[in-house]
Amino acid sequence: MERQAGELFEEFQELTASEFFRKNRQMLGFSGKIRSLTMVFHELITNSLDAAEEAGILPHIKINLKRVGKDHYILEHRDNGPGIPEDYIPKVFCTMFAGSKFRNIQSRGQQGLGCSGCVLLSQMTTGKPATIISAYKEDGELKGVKMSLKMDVKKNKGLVLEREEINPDGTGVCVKLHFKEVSYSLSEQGAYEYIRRTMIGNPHAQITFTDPTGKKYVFKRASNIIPPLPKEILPHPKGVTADDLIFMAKHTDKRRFRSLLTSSLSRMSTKKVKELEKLTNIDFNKRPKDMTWEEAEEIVEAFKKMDFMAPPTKGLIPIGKDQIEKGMKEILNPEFVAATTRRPLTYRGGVPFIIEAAVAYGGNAGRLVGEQRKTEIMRFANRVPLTFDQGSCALTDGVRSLDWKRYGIRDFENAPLTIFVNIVSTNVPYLSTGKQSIAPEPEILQEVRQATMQVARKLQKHIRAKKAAKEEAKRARVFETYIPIIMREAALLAEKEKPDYKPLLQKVTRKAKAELLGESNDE
Amino acid sequence: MERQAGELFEEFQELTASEFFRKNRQMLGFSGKIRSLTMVFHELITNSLDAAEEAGILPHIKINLKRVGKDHYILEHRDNGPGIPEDYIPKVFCTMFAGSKFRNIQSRGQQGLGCSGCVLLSQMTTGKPATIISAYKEDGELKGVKMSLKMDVKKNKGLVLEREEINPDGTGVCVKLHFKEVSYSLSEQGAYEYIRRTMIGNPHAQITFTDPTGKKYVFKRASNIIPPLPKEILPHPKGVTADDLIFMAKHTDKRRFRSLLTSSLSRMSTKKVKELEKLTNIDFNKRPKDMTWEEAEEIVEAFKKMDFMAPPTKGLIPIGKDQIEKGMKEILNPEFVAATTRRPLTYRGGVPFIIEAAVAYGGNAGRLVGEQRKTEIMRFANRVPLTFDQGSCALTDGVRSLDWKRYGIRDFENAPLTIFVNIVSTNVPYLSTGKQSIAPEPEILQEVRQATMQVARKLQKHIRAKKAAKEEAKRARVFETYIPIIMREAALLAEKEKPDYKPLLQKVTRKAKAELLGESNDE
Amino acid sequence: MMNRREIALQKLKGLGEMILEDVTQDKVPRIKVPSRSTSNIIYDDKKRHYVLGEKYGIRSMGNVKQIKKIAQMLYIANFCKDLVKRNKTATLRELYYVSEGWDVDFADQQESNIIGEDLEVTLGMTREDLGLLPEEDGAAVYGELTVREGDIEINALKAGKSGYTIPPTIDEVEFVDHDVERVIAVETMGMYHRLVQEKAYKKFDSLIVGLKGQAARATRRFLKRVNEELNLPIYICNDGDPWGFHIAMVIISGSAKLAHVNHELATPDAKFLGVTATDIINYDLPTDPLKDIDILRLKELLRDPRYRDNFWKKEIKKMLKIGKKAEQQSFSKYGLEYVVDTYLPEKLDEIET
Amino acid sequence: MMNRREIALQKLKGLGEMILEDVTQDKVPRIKVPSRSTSNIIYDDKKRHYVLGEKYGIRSMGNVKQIKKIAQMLYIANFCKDLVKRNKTATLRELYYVSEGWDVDFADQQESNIIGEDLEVTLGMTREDLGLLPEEDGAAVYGELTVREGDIEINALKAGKSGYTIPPTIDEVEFVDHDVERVIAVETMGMYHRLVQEKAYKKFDSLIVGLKGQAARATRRFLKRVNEELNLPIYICNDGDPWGFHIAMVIISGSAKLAHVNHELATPDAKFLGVTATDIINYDLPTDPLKDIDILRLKELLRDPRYRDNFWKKEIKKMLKIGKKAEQQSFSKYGLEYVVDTYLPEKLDEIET
Repeated sequence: MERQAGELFEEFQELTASEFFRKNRQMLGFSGKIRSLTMVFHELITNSLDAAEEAGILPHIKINLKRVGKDHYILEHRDNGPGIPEDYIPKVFCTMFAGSKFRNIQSRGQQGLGCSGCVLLSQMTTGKPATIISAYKEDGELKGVKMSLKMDVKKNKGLVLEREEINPDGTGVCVKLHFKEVSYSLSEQGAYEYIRRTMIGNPHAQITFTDPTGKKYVFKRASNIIPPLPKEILPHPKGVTADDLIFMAKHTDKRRFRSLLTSSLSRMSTKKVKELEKLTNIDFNKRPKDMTWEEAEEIVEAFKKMDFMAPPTKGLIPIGKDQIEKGMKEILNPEFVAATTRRPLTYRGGVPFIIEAAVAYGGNAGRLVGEQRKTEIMRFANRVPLTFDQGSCALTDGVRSLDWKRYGIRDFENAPLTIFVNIVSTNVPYLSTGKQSIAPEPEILQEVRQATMQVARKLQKHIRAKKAAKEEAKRARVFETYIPIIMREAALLAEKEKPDYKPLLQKVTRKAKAELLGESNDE
Repeated sequence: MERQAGELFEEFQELTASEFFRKNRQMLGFSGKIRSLTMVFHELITNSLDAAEEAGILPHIKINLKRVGKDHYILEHRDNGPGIPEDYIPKVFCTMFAGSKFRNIQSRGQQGLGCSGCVLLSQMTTGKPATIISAYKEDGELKGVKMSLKMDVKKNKGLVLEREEINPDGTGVCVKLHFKEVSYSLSEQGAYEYIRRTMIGNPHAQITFTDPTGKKYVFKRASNIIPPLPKEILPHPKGVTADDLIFMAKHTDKRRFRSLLTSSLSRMSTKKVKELEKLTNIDFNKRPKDMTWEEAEEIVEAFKKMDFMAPPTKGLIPIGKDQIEKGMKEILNPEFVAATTRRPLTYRGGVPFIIEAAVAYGGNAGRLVGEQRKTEIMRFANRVPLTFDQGSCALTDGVRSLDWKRYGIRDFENAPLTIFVNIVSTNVPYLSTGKQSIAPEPEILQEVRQATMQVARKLQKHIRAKKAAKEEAKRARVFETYIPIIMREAALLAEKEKPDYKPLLQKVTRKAKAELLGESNDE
Repeated sequence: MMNRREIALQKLKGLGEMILEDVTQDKVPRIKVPSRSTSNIIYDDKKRHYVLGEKYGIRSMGNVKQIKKIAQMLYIANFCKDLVKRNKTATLRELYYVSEGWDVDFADQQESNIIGEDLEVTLGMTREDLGLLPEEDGAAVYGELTVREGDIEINALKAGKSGYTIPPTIDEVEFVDHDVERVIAVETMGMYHRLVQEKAYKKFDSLIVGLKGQAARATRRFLKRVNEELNLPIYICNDGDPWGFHIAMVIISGSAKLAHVNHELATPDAKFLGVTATDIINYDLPTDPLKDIDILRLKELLRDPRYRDNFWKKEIKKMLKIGKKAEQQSFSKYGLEYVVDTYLPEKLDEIET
Repeated sequence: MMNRREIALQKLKGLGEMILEDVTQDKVPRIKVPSRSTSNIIYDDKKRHYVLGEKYGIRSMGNVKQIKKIAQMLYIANFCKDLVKRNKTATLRELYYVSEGWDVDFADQQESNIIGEDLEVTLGMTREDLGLLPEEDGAAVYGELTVREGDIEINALKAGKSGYTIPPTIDEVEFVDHDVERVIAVETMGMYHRLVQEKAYKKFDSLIVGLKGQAARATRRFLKRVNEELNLPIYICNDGDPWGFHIAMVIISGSAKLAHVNHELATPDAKFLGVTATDIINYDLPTDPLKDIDILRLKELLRDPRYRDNFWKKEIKKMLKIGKKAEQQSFSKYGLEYVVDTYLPEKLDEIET
């Protein structure tokens, strides 16, 4: 019954990305009812924020979540971004692996799977088409279109079911989707908490959210500054692999190695190419198309021996210390808050990143569980909250690696404490497609630790200062209390009269004040 | 500085699957040096075993791993399977999402990412082409071809660099790949352990492995029975979603709902369609193309109310109790082994699965750490070892949920114990793309628990029997020891002569034997 | 006294005879050992202390698990017979070491203690009757009491400030004369010395007994005998906490653990004088908060049949409510003499009228 | 006796006077408190016990952390002055409760104990001199010794089987008469009763002292006085383990913790009779294996200056080598009388010749 190869290959076929993800939706983060809905919020909010910022608009998002049956919801998500030109609407919402953010810039989303993933989930669970309204400017003129779309999974393409022109008031996109098998929850992993955290990471944004009970939450912006647009930055020599070089060489329009390198890599001056020439035996006048793997490897090896300036960081736009503090104050109303934005560093040799950390203490900081406030760690990557897989994340690990007792927090798990960590990078090293946890790159772990320590030290000072103030008042009363007692008892013991002890009292009080200022060496 | 939408979409582009995974190789399991190499072994071994079995050949795999530099290896993987017809070679090795196993059958791999993923990793880390030799029969004639291939990532296609016809001795595929940034390790997550576990899950296979030091390991097959080929099984009504029905309706060649349902679903007889007609208001003579979402949902709802036979299980081919025991004996040489293959069940309403479990105790069972043998849990899905993410896996959780003390294992972590669990299903619910852990579906968890309990009870009996044998010998001596003493002391106490106590001695000895046989109700 | 000794010898001998007889009659010898398990310890309302019920276990020579215990019991029986015959005593520890030379061994002293106790209940004798004495001495006694040990007379007012020490062999002590009207027993030696120093024995015509914490068997036997033979009321003044309560209660109603000998140890007419929760409030005593374990213990006491009467129920609940406990010595807050000058007279007045 | 009392009163008064004087002279009063930290506890080779060295701490009224301690110390001083004046005593526990009424408080009894001890070393007096007595009674004494407490004479042969109990106020006890040649002190009351029962006091013309474990201060003072005033040799017979060794050694050379009063408590001429490691071997005694903590303790003893002489070094090393320990009562292996009939005569013979 042995069979021939040809027979076995009769059923050989190729899948589209949409087919693949239809069978593997958990790879898009759509697993579990609560998580699925949170992922939808995440994808849509992320896209809206990115789009508004790229267009230089202060983001305002209005979300309305209606419950129409058990685990059945209608989501309306409206933003004030630049809108999407009509031609691109089906691609953005119905083609997987399609997007405008594949460049080497810091952005919230990056995979071209966000909006199309949401549509796929909607369609898989309800069969309903997606309704998209896009209002955008073309040559200065405001245009508007409303579309009803289905995804053709076999082709990984959108099908326009209906189309209608509309007259909009301003630019923006409104997405209306049906979902089943999802569930709205107030838990730490739920959609509400996702919005709350988004506000802390994006104090310039405003979100109005109407929940399934009809309750309307207005999260006001704490700042009017639109974060500067990140610039695309070229890869750093220390961060490229031979494969990257070959890839660049293949797709460049430059005519020599020399110009390929200076134009495709950052910090790669003509002087550096000369240095490179001395270190290798390669003819840098060769055409890029002729670059061999061995040459690429030789160049990468040479890079390792050379000194380069750190990668340019104009591509990295942190939230900024002040903005974070504003955001946390607005949302948590804490007794104390401290934030830090660290200087850029690199991991894996050349990928730049910045860590920002903050602590809020007291007030509404910490997560309320019953009567008790418990420490919460809010993780962000390029301002986007990371809600799942907290356990295996480098940000969590970094924060937990501190000996919090040394910073005045006795019971770390049960403190009125919100800890904020944001990693800013053109290339965030996620552990999996879900984009929910950060890989434990040693440089990142170390930097998270340093950043957290920095704000923890400030927290410690605050806690100490609170204690010290109490202490001072206490000491002042000690002498006035005990000296009269001692004189009375000493007189009783000696069976004599009490002497005048006022001069003594004055003397020791002066002395004790000096002590408090650290001048004493008594004892 | 507000910008128009059109500007922002200038850079809009679409990626191929290859490009996507080139940027996200961790999603293929290629993260970490040790894990990356293990994943390569996994993909290639899995493909070889599947191919040989499908062709009805007893698998024999020869692997040779050479180390040519720090973290730089050449892997030669040769099987005796049916080979790959020449036309398919570039697709199998250079196109992602291409494969022959997208049907609803139980197979080891399923995503069309295995071989192409290995080639992608090789190319990304070394720039070297892949060398493939395929020997296959065409119309009864043995053909052979040797190819040198590169993957064109932008096109998700293979480029044939060299091609040469050869004269093979027999069918089979030989893959030769270069890798950097990988590392061979003897650890639990390493390639060697992966092979060892593969042998336990596949006692009919033979693997010859030459490690980087030149040492040759021959893992002999413990059985000559090729597992029967799993049949494709149609989805079960209880397991389909409205989306699935719509998808079927769209791609069917049947002309009525009626025939669509009976031909696309298992356990869907004409009688059942009639039952369905009564439960719904749908006209089952309509053309499948006209099926609306509402109709699909109505049918799914009706299915929920109906009774169906359990899904057919001809598609599920377990390893089998005897085969597992053979495999474990061959590899672990244990003092005791017990295995079980449970009856098929379904999860999520209609996906059939079988759990197999085994324990081996004593001998080489358990993982040797220093001087101490520690319990190891070997997880398998369709015979494939799962090496990573043990912590979050339903199989691990099921095994650990037992109170092992009740089965005579006092210190579960530190016992000479190997526990084997295999889940057999046409649709294994993996938690992520890495295919390394099983989702905690309640039915699966429960079944793993039951299966493990079943073998644990046998283990308990074995441990008890060992103890009981010792006990018996001890009891025999008790009477002979104490009766003379008691008689002497009683006489001393009573200040009288000792009576003849031999009859008493005989009497109680008889009685005690009866007791040992469980007939006593004394005390 | 001689009577007890003769009974013991007779019973020991009887145990051996019973076994020999069974064997002669071709029966498998069995020994009935009254059960000391919780379910067989019963509070006897009439006797007002715990007694053993009717349940018993069987030790059969035909049972492989029980036969060794029979051998051990007979060995101990012979050892005790020898002690009683020679008018000697030994401690349980000595018994354990003596058993080194025997043909049956004991895993540890715990085991030999248990078999010894088995023998006690099987024969219905106390350990002291069998010559097995506890190591611990009894309480200190101060006051106008004269006893005779053998041919020596001792006056407990003239044995030193630390008083007459009740010996483990209290059953051999004879009461010769006394000139007191009551007995006041206190938990701590600190309080004992305070009462002696403040001449409480004179003020209250009383014997002062320093219990040294949980009362030893000899102390309990002494108090029972004083109560019954001399007809003196016994008052117990302990710390105001569950442990103090229970030290008193064990004297009054015996312990569950010694249910088989409570008829020789319990003094049901003894009275608890204080410190009560009411005292804590009335005298505004320095207190410590109840610990978790105190609260747990108090709640246990509420379920204990020995604490059934209203006085105890009220005081335990009150203590739980105020959540505080106090020591005897806390009366020193008002000066060292306060306890003798004020507290005890008030309490005695209350209890005796 | 009166002398000690007068000295105490004078010293207490002096403490108050010193403070008043400093204030009058416009100086910030400071009290020198001899240090009781490990570094100031020194083994005195001549005196053969631990003494306090020359180090001291300063309590300054100008120091915010120390001033409360001065107030506490003066309060205690006045309390003690009152006790001594009125010829009374109190326990540390009572002191703690009395302090409830004071203007300074103590966090717990631990604190008041420490300040009390500060006062002792500052004045160079023992606690007993200041009227502060430990709660615990001393050892039981049996044998031909007559003492006087106040106007009462007590014969330790006629105080009952459990003997004469050494009171905490042992310094007020007068030795009147005796007819013994030595003192044998034993660790456990089990062994004490064995020796009494076997008439060891007669056989060896000896006092029998039952230490009840670690010897109380009163017991140590008693043994020192018997040794020095009556010129009797003291022999200590304890369990053969590090704890038994150390109970003997504390009697012989005092403890580090009480370095400031060892000159009143240590009896350097007392001798350890057994059980030694050599005894364990020679008499083939039933043993228990040394536990980890025993081994640790034995190794500590080897580093302890009090165990410097060859006898101890040899016996400790031998015990470590055989890895076993034995109790006094283990001689019962050879019968209850063996310890008196054989062991003690042999050992006394060895040590006295």
